[in-house]
Amino acid sequence: MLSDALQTVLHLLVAFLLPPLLGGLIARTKAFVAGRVGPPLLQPYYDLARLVRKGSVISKTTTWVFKAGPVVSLASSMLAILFIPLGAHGPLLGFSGDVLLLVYLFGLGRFFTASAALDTGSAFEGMGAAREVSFAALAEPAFFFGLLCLCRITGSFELGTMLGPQLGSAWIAASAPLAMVCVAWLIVLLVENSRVPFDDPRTHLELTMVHEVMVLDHSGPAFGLIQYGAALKLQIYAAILVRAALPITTGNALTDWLVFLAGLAALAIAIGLCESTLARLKLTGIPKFLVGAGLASAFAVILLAR
Amino acid sequence: MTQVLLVLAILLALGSGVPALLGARDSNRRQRLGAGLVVAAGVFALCAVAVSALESAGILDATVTAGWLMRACGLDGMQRWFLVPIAILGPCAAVYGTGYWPQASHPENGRKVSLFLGMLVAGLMTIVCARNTWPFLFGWEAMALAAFFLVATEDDNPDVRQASWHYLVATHFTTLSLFAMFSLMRAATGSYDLGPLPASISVSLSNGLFLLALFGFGIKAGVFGLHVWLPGAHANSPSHVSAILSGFVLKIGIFGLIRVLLWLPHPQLWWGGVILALGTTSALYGVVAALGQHDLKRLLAYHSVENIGIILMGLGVALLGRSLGRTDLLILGLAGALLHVWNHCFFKSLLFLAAGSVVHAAHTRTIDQLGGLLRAMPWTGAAFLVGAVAICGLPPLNGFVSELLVYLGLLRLTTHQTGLFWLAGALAAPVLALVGALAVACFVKVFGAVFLGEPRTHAARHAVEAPRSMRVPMAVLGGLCLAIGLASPLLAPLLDGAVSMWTPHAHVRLLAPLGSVSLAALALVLIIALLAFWLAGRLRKTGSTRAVTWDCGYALPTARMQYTAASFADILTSLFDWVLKPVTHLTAPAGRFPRRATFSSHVTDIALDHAIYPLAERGFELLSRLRGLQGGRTQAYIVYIFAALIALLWW
Amino acid sequence: MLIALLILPLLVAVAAFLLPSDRGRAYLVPLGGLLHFGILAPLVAGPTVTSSGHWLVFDPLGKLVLGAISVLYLVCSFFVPGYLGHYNHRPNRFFVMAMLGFLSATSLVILAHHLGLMWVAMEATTLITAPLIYFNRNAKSLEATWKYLLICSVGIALALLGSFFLAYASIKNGLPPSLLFEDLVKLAPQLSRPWLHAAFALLLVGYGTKMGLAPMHTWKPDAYGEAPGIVGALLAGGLSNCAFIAILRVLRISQAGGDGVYAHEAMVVMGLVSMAFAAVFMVRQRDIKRMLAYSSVEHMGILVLGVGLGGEAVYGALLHVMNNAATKGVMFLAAANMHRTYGSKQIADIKGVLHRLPISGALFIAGFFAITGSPPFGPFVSLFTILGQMMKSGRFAVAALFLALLGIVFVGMGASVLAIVQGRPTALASASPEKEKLWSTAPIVVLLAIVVLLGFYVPAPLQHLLMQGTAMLEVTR
Amino acid sequence: MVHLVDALLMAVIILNFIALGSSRIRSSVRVVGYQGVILGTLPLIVHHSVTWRGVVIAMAAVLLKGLVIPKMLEASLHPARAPREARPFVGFISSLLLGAVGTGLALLFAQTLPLAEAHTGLLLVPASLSNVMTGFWILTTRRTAIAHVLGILVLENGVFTFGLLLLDAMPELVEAGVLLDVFVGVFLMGILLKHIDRELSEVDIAAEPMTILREE
Repeated sequence: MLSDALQTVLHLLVAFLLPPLLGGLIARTKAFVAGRVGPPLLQPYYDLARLVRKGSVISKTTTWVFKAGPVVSLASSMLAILFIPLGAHGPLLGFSGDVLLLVYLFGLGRFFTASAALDTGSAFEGMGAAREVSFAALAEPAFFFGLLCLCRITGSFELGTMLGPQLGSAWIAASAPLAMVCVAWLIVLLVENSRVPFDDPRTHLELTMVHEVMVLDHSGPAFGLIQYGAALKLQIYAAILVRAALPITTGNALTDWLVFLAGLAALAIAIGLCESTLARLKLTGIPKFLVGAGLASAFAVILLAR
Repeated sequence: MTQVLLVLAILLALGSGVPALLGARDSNRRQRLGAGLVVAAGVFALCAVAVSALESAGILDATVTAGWLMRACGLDGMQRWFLVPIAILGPCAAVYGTGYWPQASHPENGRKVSLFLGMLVAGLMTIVCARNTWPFLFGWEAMALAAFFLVATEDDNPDVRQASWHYLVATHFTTLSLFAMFSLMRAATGSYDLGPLPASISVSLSNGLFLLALFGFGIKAGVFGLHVWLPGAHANSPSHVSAILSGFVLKIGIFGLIRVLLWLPHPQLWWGGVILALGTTSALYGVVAALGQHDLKRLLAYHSVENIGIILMGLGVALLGRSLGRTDLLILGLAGALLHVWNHCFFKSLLFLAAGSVVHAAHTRTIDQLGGLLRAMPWTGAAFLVGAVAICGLPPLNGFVSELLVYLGLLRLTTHQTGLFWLAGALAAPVLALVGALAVACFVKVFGAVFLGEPRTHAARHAVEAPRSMRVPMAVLGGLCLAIGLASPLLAPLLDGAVSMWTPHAHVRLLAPLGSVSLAALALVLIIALLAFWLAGRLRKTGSTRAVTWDCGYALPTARMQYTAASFADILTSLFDWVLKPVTHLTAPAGRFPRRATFSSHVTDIALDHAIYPLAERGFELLSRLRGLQGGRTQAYIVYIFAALIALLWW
Repeated sequence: MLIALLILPLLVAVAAFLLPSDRGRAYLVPLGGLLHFGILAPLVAGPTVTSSGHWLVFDPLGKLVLGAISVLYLVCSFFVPGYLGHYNHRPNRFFVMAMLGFLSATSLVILAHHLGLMWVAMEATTLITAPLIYFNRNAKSLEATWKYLLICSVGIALALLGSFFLAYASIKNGLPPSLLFEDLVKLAPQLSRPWLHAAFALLLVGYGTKMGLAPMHTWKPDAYGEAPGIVGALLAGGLSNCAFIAILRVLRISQAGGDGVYAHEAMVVMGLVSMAFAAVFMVRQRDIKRMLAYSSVEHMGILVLGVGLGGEAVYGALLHVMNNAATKGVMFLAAANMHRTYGSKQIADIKGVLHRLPISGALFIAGFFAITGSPPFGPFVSLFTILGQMMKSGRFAVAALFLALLGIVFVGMGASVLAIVQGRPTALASASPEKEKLWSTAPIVVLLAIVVLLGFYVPAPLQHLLMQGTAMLEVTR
Repeated sequence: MVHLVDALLMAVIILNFIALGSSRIRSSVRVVGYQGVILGTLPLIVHHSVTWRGVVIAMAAVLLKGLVIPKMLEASLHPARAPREARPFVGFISSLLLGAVGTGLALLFAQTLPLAEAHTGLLLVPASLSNVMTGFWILTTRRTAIAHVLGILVLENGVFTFGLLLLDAMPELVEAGVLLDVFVGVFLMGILLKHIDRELSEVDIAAEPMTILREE
């Protein structure tokens, strides 16, 4: 059996060290589908280490806001992940209403990332920033209606409880709404983390990018912070989605952890498969898709009213 | 004692413009003296708050006041809560004014601004501490008229004239509905003293009073549909005036609503529903309309509509809680609304002051003519950034704390088990989240377009930082935003005092995680500091070079290539064009050698341009048709006389 | 003493006739005003004075109204020498005599406690103000004077018929023939009801014509529009109130005769109709003085409305007599200053008064806020009191209409007032040599000070008089 | 006595119809003058006790209403320019019909008012109201200013007729005052008529006179 202290250490390790691995797994999956060998699983770690050691090129136009972008967005993600339960293990921090802190921390990160992009004065980065904040705004209701479903089902506003053991039994009573929430959240995850079909991190045309174009001018350690922050963010969304979809609490800590990690891996592979098989949506089609996702999760809430 | 201090504060504020009025048109010294008087008034008001708090806690007994004065004014928990922000904001605006609108450079209207600014502050203070209909209405009109003259400061500009006219009509309709409301209340209680109405009054009277209060105070607060005066007035007045308008004049509408709602017996469930719905609509409309604006101050003004919406959402939850008998909803909703009153007061006035510095430096309010000001104006830029982060409700600043309380109220409403009222919460909360995200989009747009990147015009390129008299008030307000974000539990006693007016012995901290929020905010600040420290260290170690912005290989980027604010918001505004109803003016390029081609677009106000104007036009048309009655013919006039006579005899 | 109030101004008028110098004659108006006020002040402070034979009685109602008129006249009279000096090419003999005669005639209307005598005095005021309205001696002022005389003559003839009806109401039932008010009030319960009823209708229409209640107000915009500003002030603040007090006196008889419900309701309806008419014509009004005239119609409506409502609204209405008189004085005198400077009274021609004539402009806009019932000015107190009575007696429809009409009037008047005071002055006005002088501003400042004072505080003696006056009009059934 | 009074009152009513039906202003002026004479003498017939003050006032009334005022009005008619015709809005036949209707209505209204025993059967009230109505018709259907003055005079004659019922109640002083006021009023109007005559050109008279001051 794992002791509490050990679990906490494990929790911290999973929270802060695991995230880049998800990216590696996705890349690996895509390579596999494409019939390539692909980069090693740990490539994201190597990239980070390289970036931290590299020198930087900074635009003459920029001010301190440019550097604050990566710092604040990473800091908000780092604080946010402390409130997320990883599998059956409760979060490290929590209070009633921390779910809102989570939403607004992402908002803070977004604010500074987009501002940093605008600080360069580049038309492309401005375009990216505009897309980022617009799509995120439209994704917000979808995410939030889902949270509300969980609040109503569990009667709590604390992420640890909302995604806690009660959720398992709730699936039996309210499977349809919860399923809809999971679908909506998958879409939110893909949007917020700039995945296909909403964005394509591997594209080479700045005009069509969303997230990547915002960070075009960042380099060196600052870019490292951005990459790590993006990985953290993916991990947070993934952890929430996995827990909502697989609310299994066996009571055995080791099993619970394994279930969670397996869920994460499955999600990463699923994202990889998505990216390999789907084409990118037309840019103007994205808002419609997001509004649709929002309506779906609103419908989930209304289903609860029966 | 409290009363004496209050009267002193009000008189000091009221008279603060007199030295300037009696002096030369261009005397900066007199103006500074006036600002000093307003500061003194603020200090006295804060002292009054402290004394009354001590008195009500039983620590101090300093009742030395005559009876009539005790009946005329005083401070209970709610009044204390509302007096503090104006006691801070008034002096800040007055001091700012000495740098922003010095009489020496505005001899034609500088004295007017000084005089009415003091009157405005005095009026606001009077309203807050009034306990009787007469001082309330006197203060109300002093506030309303002073604000009118301030809005009309530059009355040789037609835009200003129009804005001041809209404001004046709106505020007079408020006054008239207050007349009706107060005289009805007097009829019910038999006294002009303000206080709870007897439970013996009928439900329909109570409903009528609710509607009157909602209409009257709603106009003042700028609730959606009644907000028509708000954007123009805020945009066209001097910025320190806009700061008070947005920071506190709107809140006085909320103040009135909160007080009257408390006094009304038979609270109906639909009251809360209506207010919640209005709040949600206002919040959403405010932010959407703000996204479409090209004028910096107009944009901020629409955000006031948004924030008033958030406050009303809290108030709606509180009312629903009151009707449902759920004290927790009441406390959270009301505390959220009240705290947001403070917060909005501080960050919005901070934003207006910062916007004022921008206007002062660059002489334009058009967002797309600014840019890159952060380098020339680091303090102003930082102040604006603080305000922007706060208004978006982002941690670690104050906006988050109050929005959290409102959210908690909504979420608790969502978990209410009986009936279908919980759906109201379930529908409102995600809208609030959407509003928050849209606000982020909007303020990224503004901050980016105004302060970041390259200057777009000559004026923006040659901007200079504001003088110290303007920076200090901004620093005070910004500091307050940060302080409330980091140490909200310190406010709990004062907030409890206010909330206890609605439900006795309220303890906000039992329901709201103020401590945890503060800790989280502190942790966030700490993490940011550590990361910043690390990044600075790394950058120093690995070295960095300066280059032009990477523009996909284009080597000579110019400021005109930057993404404009209008383009930035286009995705969202085009999504909402059914409510913004933009008007476009296009001169298309034509011919082989096209000359000048232009394109411009501006969004209209759905209530003003698509409801009020057409309606008023119709009404005036109808009245004009009756003008023939006075057609100049004596014969007709004599027919009128006999017609009246026959009607009276026939009766 | 009462006779002195009537005779002294006439004596001064005779002096004006004899005095050869136009400049010197102008100063007789303030002299007359001072004399009148000097005699009046102790009388107002003292108890009710009755002349032998009870034909002249100086009762609380009379004290209120004549006091207001005397103060207004005194203040306005200091405006006269400067004003006439400006138009020094015009002979002013008849103007000055009429001004002084006006004082005498109005005093007689208010003092008279005999139905017939009051009528005679009222007709005298009409005749004596006609030359004042015709002061400008052009086609427009001629037309205005003509319409004024004609319409008021019709009205006053009907009032005479009403007075006869009232007298006949007592003869019909074999009562001792007396037209003294006190006797009529005393005998009222025995009066013939049909005659009393018809008499009230005739008198309300007749004196209502003089007062300027709609729809009999039609002469008002023309007369006020073409008369000099100071005459406008005196007509709006003085003469209208004389007619008002005449209606009050008749109302007392009607009340005592048991026909009070009809009388009150008729006044409520008439008041609302007047406000409505005024509202219609104040929206998009093009002429500043006509606008003030319609405002006068509106406020006369408010006066009868208040009295019609009864209760504390009567107090409000009586207080409103003072407030309206002083505020109208402010607005008319300020408008006169603008008219002189801009050479026009068309709203389209007057711009930027706050820049060109800062004091007059500020006073005008303050007067506008006062007259539309904004706190902290006097009219607010009276309007709010009247509104309070509506709510107290549960007449919500009347209250709603009242407030809505006040709103429309505010919008209509405000648009014009702001168009005048805001903006940049026209080139023509900037070129005009006119300057703000002590005589052209100080009287207005004094009047505004009164308006503001009445907003904050009703002095004890005035309060006492108001209570007495209200008690006189209390319904006794 | 009563028959004499009633006969004179009938004459007054008939004069009303003549005034309504006549097209020439000069003859209308004279008609109103005759009315004045009759009404001026009536008090002496109606009054039970003749006092010397009553006689003086009656004489004055006859003089003013029957002689001075008509002469003054005729004098104000500019011989060359003044309109000879009353130029009504409504034709003379219609005017007469209207007058008849008005007189009928006046009679009906008079029926609703109870009279003292001494006065029942007298035509005073109907005649008075008929005059008021006639005055009203003249005022509202005629275009020229002088016709309006006549209308007022007829109206006032009606009021004066009613005053005959009150001879005991009305002090002579007041009666004199009323008379004086009426006279001064008409006198002023006469002066204004002269001014109007001077101000208005032929063209103006042909159009609608005195309607510059109005709301558009």
